[in-house]
Amino acid sequence: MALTREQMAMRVARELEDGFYVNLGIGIPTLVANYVPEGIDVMLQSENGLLGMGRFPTEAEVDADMINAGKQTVTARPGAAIFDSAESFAMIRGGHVDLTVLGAFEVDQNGNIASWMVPGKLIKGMGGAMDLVAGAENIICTMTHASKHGESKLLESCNLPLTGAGCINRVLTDLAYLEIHDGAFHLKERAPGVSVEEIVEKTAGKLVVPDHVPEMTFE
Amino acid sequence: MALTREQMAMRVARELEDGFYVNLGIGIPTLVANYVPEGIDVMLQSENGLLGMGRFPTEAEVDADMINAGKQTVTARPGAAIFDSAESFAMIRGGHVDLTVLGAFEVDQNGNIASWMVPGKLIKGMGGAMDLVAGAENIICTMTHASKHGESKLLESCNLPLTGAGCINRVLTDLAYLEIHDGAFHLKERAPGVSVEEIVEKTAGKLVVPDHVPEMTFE
Amino acid sequence: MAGFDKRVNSYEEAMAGIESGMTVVAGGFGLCGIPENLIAEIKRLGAKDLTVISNNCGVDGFGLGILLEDKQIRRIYASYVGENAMFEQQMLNDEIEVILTPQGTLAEKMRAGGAGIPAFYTATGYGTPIGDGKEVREFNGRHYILEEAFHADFAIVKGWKADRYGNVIYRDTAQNFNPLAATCGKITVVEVEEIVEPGELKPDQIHTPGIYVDRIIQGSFEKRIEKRTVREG
Amino acid sequence: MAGFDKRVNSYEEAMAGIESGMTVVAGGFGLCGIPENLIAEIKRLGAKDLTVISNNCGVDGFGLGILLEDKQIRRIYASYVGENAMFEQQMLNDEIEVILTPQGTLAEKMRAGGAGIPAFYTATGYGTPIGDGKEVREFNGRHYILEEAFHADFAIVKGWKADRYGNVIYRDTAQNFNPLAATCGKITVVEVEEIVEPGELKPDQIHTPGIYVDRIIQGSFEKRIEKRTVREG
Repeated sequence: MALTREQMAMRVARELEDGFYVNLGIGIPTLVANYVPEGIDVMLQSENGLLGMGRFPTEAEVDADMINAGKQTVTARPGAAIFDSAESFAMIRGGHVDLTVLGAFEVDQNGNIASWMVPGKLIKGMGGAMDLVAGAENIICTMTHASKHGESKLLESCNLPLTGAGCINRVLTDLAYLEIHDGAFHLKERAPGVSVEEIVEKTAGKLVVPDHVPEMTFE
Repeated sequence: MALTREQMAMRVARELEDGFYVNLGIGIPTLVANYVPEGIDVMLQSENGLLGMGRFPTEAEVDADMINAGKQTVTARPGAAIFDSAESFAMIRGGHVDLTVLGAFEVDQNGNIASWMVPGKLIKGMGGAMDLVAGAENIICTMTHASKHGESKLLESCNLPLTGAGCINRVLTDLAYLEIHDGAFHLKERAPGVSVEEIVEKTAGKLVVPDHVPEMTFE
Repeated sequence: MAGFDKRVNSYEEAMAGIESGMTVVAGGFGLCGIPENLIAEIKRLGAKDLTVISNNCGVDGFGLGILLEDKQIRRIYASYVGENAMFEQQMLNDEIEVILTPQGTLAEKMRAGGAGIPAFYTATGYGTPIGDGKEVREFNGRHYILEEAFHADFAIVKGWKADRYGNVIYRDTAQNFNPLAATCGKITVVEVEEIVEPGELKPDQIHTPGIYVDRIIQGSFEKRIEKRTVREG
Repeated sequence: MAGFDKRVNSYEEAMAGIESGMTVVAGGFGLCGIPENLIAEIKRLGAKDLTVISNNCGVDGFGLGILLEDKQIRRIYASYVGENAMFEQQMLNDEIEVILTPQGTLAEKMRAGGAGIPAFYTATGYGTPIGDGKEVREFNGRHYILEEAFHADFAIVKGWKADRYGNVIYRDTAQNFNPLAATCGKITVVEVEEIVEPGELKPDQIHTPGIYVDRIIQGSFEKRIEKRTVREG
């Protein structure tokens, strides 16, 4: 069975380490915050200028001056820092964020990512995504493995205009967890009940499959 | 009579305008602060990160954390701002300082300035001088017109290594006030009792002398 | 003290000198920390053919979105412009030119403009359409593209508190692009919620030193919230 | 919470890992805001052949000057080094290499290193010996030179207050180069006068966000004054 959005978030959350500064993109990445493992503390960076994003506010706490990069009202946790956009991207561009999680339309075997525009469709902009992928050493892409029509999104070479070149090293899809290096996807784990054959079939890029591919487990 | 250091400072101070942000170098430029004309308020920028430098502290006010670019203990005036060195030079480099006053060994008819090193002598460094001359639109050099041996310091072309190229447009010496443009010094005023002939003799660079050269007056 | 008293008494005075064809850089992220009254004044004054530099372009009927109603914006540099039906329409009709600029690059280009840095290298956008036509250079085995600084005729900024010298502090995430926009305008106008006496703001806690600021005005603000998201109290 | 608790219990722990041949960037201007105990610990640990990036090099017997006594510094990037007899001697003997760097360029190179900007253009130094061998480029009719970013193995920083997450504020002009140095070290060590609880520092008033900081230690400071200048009280 393909992973649910929640399971994808749970799986990504296992990559968190105690003391990580983490930037979570919109969508599934945002859900990761709900599954931070016990005993681990991470600090969430929001690129509009907040390090140490807290919970959503109560009705009484809502403050128009306190939002996250998704423009949602949020709170700051004790020990948070707030700064301007140049400082925020200095952190990001300078490689100080330990882990970035973001969605993608396509990734390819060389670590290229396309996530911001589909030609012919209206282009709304890249926001901070290009800065994030160019700045982080450590990025996990979350995405569906293939389109609704079964077309692979893990490609030999991205078809869509890139968000960043050669910058993605890990991908979590609804079917598998993979690493990217040496010009290939390396299959590391598969979703519960998903066969290696299905993954092979739905991966258009070069895929390296080890003898044993462990199945993810969820409680 | 050549101007005294105090008279040089007084003359420079007449170039101040109400609301000017001003950076004063070490030496005679520092004295300018003592002669700010009545009814005019200027804000002194100190490049170590202080905008709105105040008076020297009393014995009781002395604070090791509050110094100026000359490393002297100072105070901040009400409404001062304090910031880091990158911000301080962003202001300077970005052309936000209205007037910079600094000393020089030599200037030339093309607005080049040499003020930081004499080959063969020990080089102590340029501090912020290169940033200041490259950043300000409006610089006044204060200097003696000639060396003790009578050698002109207002040259056709600087002999010493430059601090900045083509950046000086006004010079106040102990003998004269001059502007620099179009590849020449333009004599604007002379010190009380100093003859045009003496200035001509002591200026090695191209000098444009108008028919009438007013004499400076000091109360 | 007149020389450093930057207060103006009306929004008309605050935006005096804005003309058609000018470039305006604006602070704000989404609808957070936007100079909403200064924008409204630009609408009222009717300057057209503007080039706007701002992370977003407001929403229909609020923020920079209101400048679309009379087609006052000819060109915009922004990282994300997708909250606005009128904007989409004008973009599709080619009535507005959009130069999409990565958010961090946008911020850094504003800072560079204020700081006298004409250009800088960044990895952001290398290998993407954003890098097309830009110089590429390698440093330590990595590729970077050259980005040039922004300069604007007017900077419009929303602060929290300011003194009359133009020293400004921002509140929480309403800071965002505001201090950067403040540095790169020929004329920088800041509207704030409160004007305090010089000395009330602690010198080492000021976000925007007054040297960047030309005009200060105290206003009242709607502070519209784009995505009110709450948890159970 | 262990993950973000950056406090260490001794100066030995604070400077653990410093080795001969490393590059150290230090905050401070003259003797103001210098990480005096971290410098003393480098002396005690005896690492040699260091490259130091700092605006100044202390004085005889205090600040970075004490690292000259055992010839621990091989190379220094600084804007002004003239307060120190031992320094002059070592410079004349060619025992120390001095790369004079304009003060603003020095600050910007630190910031660039922390911010992932590999290089930037500046007018500072164009046409002077500082520009020799550097690329010159014209933007809008003016000449600029290309300057590359600084990176250091260790950054040593003096703050005023910090929380255990490493959020730091500086006091008055002791700020100077400290927040910039803090961004460009692989390991950034901050010594402060007081460690407070997370939440005690107002988030929008923090100068150095904890993300840049690896180790925090509370110390006591001599804060020597270089030029005590007073007026009649």
